Amino acid sequence: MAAGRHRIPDRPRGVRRRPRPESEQDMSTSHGVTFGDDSVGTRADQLRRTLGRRTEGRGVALLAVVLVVVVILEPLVFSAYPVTLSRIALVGLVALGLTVVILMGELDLSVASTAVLAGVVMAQTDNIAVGVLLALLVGVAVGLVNAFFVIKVGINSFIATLGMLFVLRGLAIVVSNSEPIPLENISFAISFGLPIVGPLTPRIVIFILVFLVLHLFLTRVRAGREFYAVGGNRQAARDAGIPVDRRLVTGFVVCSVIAAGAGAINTLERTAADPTSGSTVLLASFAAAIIGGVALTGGRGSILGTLIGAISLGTLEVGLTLTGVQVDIQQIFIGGVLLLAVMTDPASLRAASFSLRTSLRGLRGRSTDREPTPSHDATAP
Amino acid sequence: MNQLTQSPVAAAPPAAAQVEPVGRSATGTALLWAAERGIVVFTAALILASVVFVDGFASAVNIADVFHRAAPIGIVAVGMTFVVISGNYLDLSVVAQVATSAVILIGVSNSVSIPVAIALAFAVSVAYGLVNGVAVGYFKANAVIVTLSTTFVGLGLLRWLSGGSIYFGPADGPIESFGDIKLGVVPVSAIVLVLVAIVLGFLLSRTNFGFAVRSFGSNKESTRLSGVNTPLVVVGAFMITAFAATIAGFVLAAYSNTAVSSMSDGYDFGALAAIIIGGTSVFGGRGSVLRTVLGVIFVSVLTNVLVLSGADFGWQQVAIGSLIVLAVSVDALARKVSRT
Amino acid sequence: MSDELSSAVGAVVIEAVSITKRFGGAVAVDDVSVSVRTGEIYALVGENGAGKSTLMRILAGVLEPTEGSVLVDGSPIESGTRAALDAGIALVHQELSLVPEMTVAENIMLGTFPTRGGTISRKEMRRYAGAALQEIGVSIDLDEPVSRLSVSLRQFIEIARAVARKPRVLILDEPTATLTPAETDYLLQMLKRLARAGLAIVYISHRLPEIFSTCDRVTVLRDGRHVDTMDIADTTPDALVDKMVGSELKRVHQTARESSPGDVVLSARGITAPRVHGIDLDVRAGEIVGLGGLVGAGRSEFVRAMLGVDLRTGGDVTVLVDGRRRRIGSYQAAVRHGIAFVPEERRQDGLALTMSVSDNIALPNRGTIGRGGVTSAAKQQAFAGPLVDTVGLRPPDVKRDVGDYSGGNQQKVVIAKWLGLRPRVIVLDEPTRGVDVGAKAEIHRLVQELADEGTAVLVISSDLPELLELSDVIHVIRDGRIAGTLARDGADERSVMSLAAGESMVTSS
Amino acid sequence: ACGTDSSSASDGDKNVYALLPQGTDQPYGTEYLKAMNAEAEKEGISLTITNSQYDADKQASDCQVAVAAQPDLIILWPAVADTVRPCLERARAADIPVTITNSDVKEEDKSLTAGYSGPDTYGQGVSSAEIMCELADGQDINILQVEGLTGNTTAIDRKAGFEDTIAENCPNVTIVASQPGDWNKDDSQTVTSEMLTATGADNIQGIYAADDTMVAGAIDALSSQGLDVEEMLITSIGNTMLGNPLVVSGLLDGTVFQSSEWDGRNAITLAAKVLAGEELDGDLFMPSVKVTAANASDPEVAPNW
Ligand SMILES: Nc1ncnc2c1ncn2[C@@H]1O[C@H](COP(=O)(O)OP(=O)(O)OP(=O)(O)O)[C@@H](O)[C@H]1O
Ligand SMILES: Nc1ncnc2c1ncn2[C@@H]1O[C@H](COP(=O)(O)OP(=O)(O)OP(=O)(O)O)[C@@H](O)[C@H]1O
Ligand SMILES: [Mg+2]
Ligand SMILES: [Mg+2]
Repeated sequence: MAAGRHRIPDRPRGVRRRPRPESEQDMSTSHGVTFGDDSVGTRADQLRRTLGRRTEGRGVALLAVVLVVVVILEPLVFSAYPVTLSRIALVGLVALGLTVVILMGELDLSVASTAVLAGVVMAQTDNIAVGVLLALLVGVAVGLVNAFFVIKVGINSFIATLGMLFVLRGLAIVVSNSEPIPLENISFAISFGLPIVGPLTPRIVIFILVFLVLHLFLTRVRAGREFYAVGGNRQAARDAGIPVDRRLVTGFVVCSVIAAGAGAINTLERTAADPTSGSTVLLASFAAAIIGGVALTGGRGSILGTLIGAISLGTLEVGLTLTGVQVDIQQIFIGGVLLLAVMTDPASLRAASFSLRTSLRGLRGRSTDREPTPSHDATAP
Repeated sequence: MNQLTQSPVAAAPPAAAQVEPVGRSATGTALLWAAERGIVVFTAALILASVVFVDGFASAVNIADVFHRAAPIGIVAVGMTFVVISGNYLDLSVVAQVATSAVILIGVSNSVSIPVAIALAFAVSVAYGLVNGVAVGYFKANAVIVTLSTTFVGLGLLRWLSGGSIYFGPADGPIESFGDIKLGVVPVSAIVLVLVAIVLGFLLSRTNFGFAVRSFGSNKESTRLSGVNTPLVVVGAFMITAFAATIAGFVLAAYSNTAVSSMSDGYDFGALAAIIIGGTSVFGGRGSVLRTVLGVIFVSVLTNVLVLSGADFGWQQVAIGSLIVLAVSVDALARKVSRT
Repeated sequence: MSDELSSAVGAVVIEAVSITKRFGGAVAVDDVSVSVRTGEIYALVGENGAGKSTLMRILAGVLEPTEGSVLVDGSPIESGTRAALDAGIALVHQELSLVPEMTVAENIMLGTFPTRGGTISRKEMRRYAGAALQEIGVSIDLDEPVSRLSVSLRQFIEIARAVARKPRVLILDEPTATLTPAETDYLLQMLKRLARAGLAIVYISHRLPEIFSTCDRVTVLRDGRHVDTMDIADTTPDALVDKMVGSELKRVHQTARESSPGDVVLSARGITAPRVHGIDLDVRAGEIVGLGGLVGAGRSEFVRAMLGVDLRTGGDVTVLVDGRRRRIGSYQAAVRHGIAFVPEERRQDGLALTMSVSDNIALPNRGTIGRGGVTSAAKQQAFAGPLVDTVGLRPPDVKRDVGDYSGGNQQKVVIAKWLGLRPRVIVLDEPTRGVDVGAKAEIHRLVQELADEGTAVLVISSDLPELLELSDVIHVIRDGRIAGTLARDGADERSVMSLAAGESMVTSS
Repeated sequence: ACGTDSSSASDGDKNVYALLPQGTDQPYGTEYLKAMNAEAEKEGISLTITNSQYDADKQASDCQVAVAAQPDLIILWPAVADTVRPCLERARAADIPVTITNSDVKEEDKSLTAGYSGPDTYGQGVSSAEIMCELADGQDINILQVEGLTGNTTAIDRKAGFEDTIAENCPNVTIVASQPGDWNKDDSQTVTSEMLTATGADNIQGIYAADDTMVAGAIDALSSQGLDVEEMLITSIGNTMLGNPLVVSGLLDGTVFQSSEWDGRNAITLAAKVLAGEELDGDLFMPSVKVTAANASDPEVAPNW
């Protein structure tokens, strides 16, 4: 249908096209209506503008710093890259799904609990395949429930998913009777932790695949691209006939399923489900996304950014571990870097310098007794 | 408490660019009236039910226990209400702040003296308020990440400098005896909660500062264009949260006469849960301290009842979670009905 | 669908049959029936809150009617924007409905991204979007995010989007509110062209001259009720206004205000900022200074930089406070010294829509309400009451959320905010954009009263008649500079426009 | 402290990774670390220490990093015993010996380890139960249980040890209520008080708490309810600086000595033995000394955390 609409000839239908009369020509130019195409300047100029549209700046900057520091201190981080990669995948997988929801201007605080519950449910059966399936079903269910409360009941996702955070964690504890559940088929579980593609373990491969799929989905696929509209201006999206609610459901389900998948992967790699695991997942995921330039207000950011954020965090953690610095100091360092990352964002610096300059101006010359010099008429000669 | 007549949920998610005006039918208004007082009704109902069905609930000892549950996290939540209403989601660093204040109170008063300890604790809280506030207010940095960072740094510093061990005050020392003070069945911790709530409630609903905080949460730019020094407002909100967290740390330490750097784990989302159950909007603008207090009481009573009836930890979590959703759903549905 | 376009010019395309819309208790549209024919430009007028937008939203499937139905070619269409779009109904919303972070092309094609083998085809998208823009004769970089574009350009993008849908019925809800006269003329030309080509066009505006120059038929709504439908030929602006307001409106004609300007209160020297290149300006007590120019000329940027709302890169500003000149360093200082600012983007920058009228009004007056920083809702409402009456808010309910009011009423609240401060200087940026005739007249009265009481007034307006009626002096801004200054008597539409467009240099002292 | 060692490690030093689930974030861990670092100094071992804060996934990742760093040995304190198999196998593949500390791995995994040093966590529960049984002395009594942090391995093992032994040795003792006290004094105090309310204080003759910090809270709860603490049969585990005085004063009837100092020190001692290729005569078990009023003041049970 849509395609049909758009199979327009270069001469749009219905309207007689005639060369626009002079009057209109300069009307459109002389009144500042025309700028852009013609004002497109040099290559560099164009490049600058394209870059100006990217949202990953902060992430890239941080990553650069981290990489430089790490390469100097602990080259091992790179020589042992599979290890670093799997830490990145550990930090980043959930973050990728979370990004989808954030881009739609929603939040999902229940990702960590979802992962835990999925793992526990998975361990209920001896058959790994069935287990993984169940885990993913948990993801689907959670996603639907979240979406239901947000769309049908109409409470906002921050609250709905905060509730789910508690509910799911509780269920995980109940189901597991608050004890770790070892997997039956432990040999498979262990082999799951080993490389399959070259030096890459399944976790890493899955992470890369999920990244690629989501990246393509959000940039190339229509439904995915429309997520940005849902997050950027929901009313506009509705008015434009985008099925906003369906998009929301998709988003929440995608996020929860990925979280559940992460839960399954963790369970396999640990060879046991652990109802108390995942304490660090939620906030780490948020950190990755936000460092990557994803705006919590929706509509702004990218999966690529989140990837960059995850790489920064993961690499930093591994690097710090290898330096063997006392754990407390590592924490202080990570915190400091995070803080720096958000505060040195160009927008942040601009905001800060603005308030600084105004307050300085406020200070100097509280009052002055001078008559205004007569306004010389600024008419052009 | 005029806030009680305000809506418990955000009128619109931040994404929705255009706020749909709302007209209200008589029935709708009635429904809303009930829904907006939801937390009061809920709490009353729960307490009533507990008194009737859970034996031992009404006992003096148990009431004290409920207060014990409510007090420290309640004080934190009351403070954090300012950050939430200002539209900055939450302050994760309260976990670090409470622990720090508790450790300083007992650690330093053991080695130096109580006044020094208290002074130092507040000095630290000022630091927290400043760093969080300046980063969020002046640098417009995202509050979640900023406070996450300060949590890392704060706990790191605390454990690095303090050696992180467990501290306990001398038996029957001033701190313990303070913790044991009771007004009838009401423990001192609850009294502190009430005092903090009164002061901060007044600050939020009856002063220009509180007014600016709420207004800022509703629309940052229009507040700025009304001549409000908005960055300073944000600093203020985080500063108040920090003070409250510090007092909570004192109460917590006094209650058990011990301090450990991990004693406040879970206070971040715990406090937020109470705030939301109370009906304060996470997208700023609407809410009140009274609501938060009710939210805290509600959660505490619920947990207490569940423990009394031997429900295990898992079910306690499930109940609290469901409640967060339920409390807000009722309101949302009421709004829906009232619209059409 | 659009193959039937050429056929049956003059046949009714779309029909609203006894539509009623209630929002809870409030009746926004009350049993209204209208019908539009192909090839005609059909005007819908009425005061703020008359129900124009609501009715149009129902036609476009955005809102469900409480009662009544919408017929296209005599057969009812099912609800939902999709159905409406597929039936060939396109609506250009009153509030800009663009996605800031998306590019021009994406915004134009929103909801109908062309796909190739499941993936979006950027090439196609740019082609269709380009065609749509060309169709309306505007050229913009298709890859620019709209957040970087001017208000006016965004308006044209919305229109391009509607046109790109190849609609049979094109509805425009106050499209000219953010446009300058030249752009308005341009748009009207375009609409006539489209109508000639067989589109049915519904046109909403508060600017009667536009209606009379462009439209074929007009329907008047009042309080949600259908008052009358006439051929333009058979009516006059005054008659129309009377039908809109329901009574003989006391009209303020070019009452040449007896203005006796006092000393210079606001004085700006060499103001520079992004897109502002060194502007000097003085405003005297009791004087109304107008800033004319084209949208994008940088008037907003100038005043915002001058007041310290946005970063000022150079220049300096003083205000006369009890005989002493105070330098204005920051926006807060400006407010402290009695400068009031009514911003251009009312809903975004002017009001907290989810808070009550009294909350909004009390905010800048914090200092004067209560004492010692202590306040209360009751005090605030008591304070807001009289101000709300002064500006004539309807209904005058200070407890109601500002978001529940229609455009004009919201603007009154923004002004009421500042009246409480008895400001020395008031700066208004497009004060009557999207405001109906009645409210507009009241706002003009307010502004003039302020001046008469000795307030120094600075007004930005793209509405030339308004600018000419209000201003004692008009500075015309072009490309961030003052292109010329016109005294009341030396000013007329032509002289202002020619300065603004830089065609020739008209100057007068 | 430790970090600087490893960076300034002289070539003679052996590099050892210690993968711990706690550290300065817990009192026990803090003292444990002190002892461990001190001993490492002596043995000329340069330590790299991680703290997974009981996040098994992070510990697994730490383990990968450790293996990649090719140390001479890895000391592992399992965050969750059931989850360490992959780590052990990875280390085996890179033939890095792994010694276990504080809480042992599962039976089937022991073959992959070079040895264990630390308390017999299950055994501690057993000992505490034995004290309780003696105190009960055949009478039918009801007791409350305050568990450790939900899901925590040590908490689970102690609970199991205690409950199994009670069921076996003295069925006359009934655990009528049980709630987690999260290793915290204040949480323990509240839940104990609440359990007393629920069961009716006068139906309760005893309390078992999974560690001294929590038992201190439980005792506060009793006294703040005006109950006679002396009357109550109270046992726990730890003999910490908080618990030992309670035993001396007779409020706490019995506890089981767990020495963080011993634990940290012997983790290194064991590692050193393995590095030196010495023959190990079985695991290195911390003596689970029962501490009661009788021996509470003896020097060998002087508390160290
Ligand atoms: N979503 C809504 N909820 C409640 N009331 C509404 C809503 N939308 C509009 N109204 C009310 O319906 C009436 C008609 O509003 P509408 O926007 O249609 O008027 P309008 O003629 O477009 O005014 P304007 O000229 O300012 O655009 C107003 O009183 C308005 O407050
Ligand atoms: N040619 C342009 N290029 C980039 N941004 C523009 C351009 N024209 C306007 N804008 C932006 O649009 C916003 C509104 O500016 P605006 O067009 O209002 O200028 P103005 O002279 O104040 O006109 P008016 O106030 O009448 O709308 C500003 O943020 C400005 O940056
Ligand atoms: Mg309208
Ligand atoms: Mg402007």
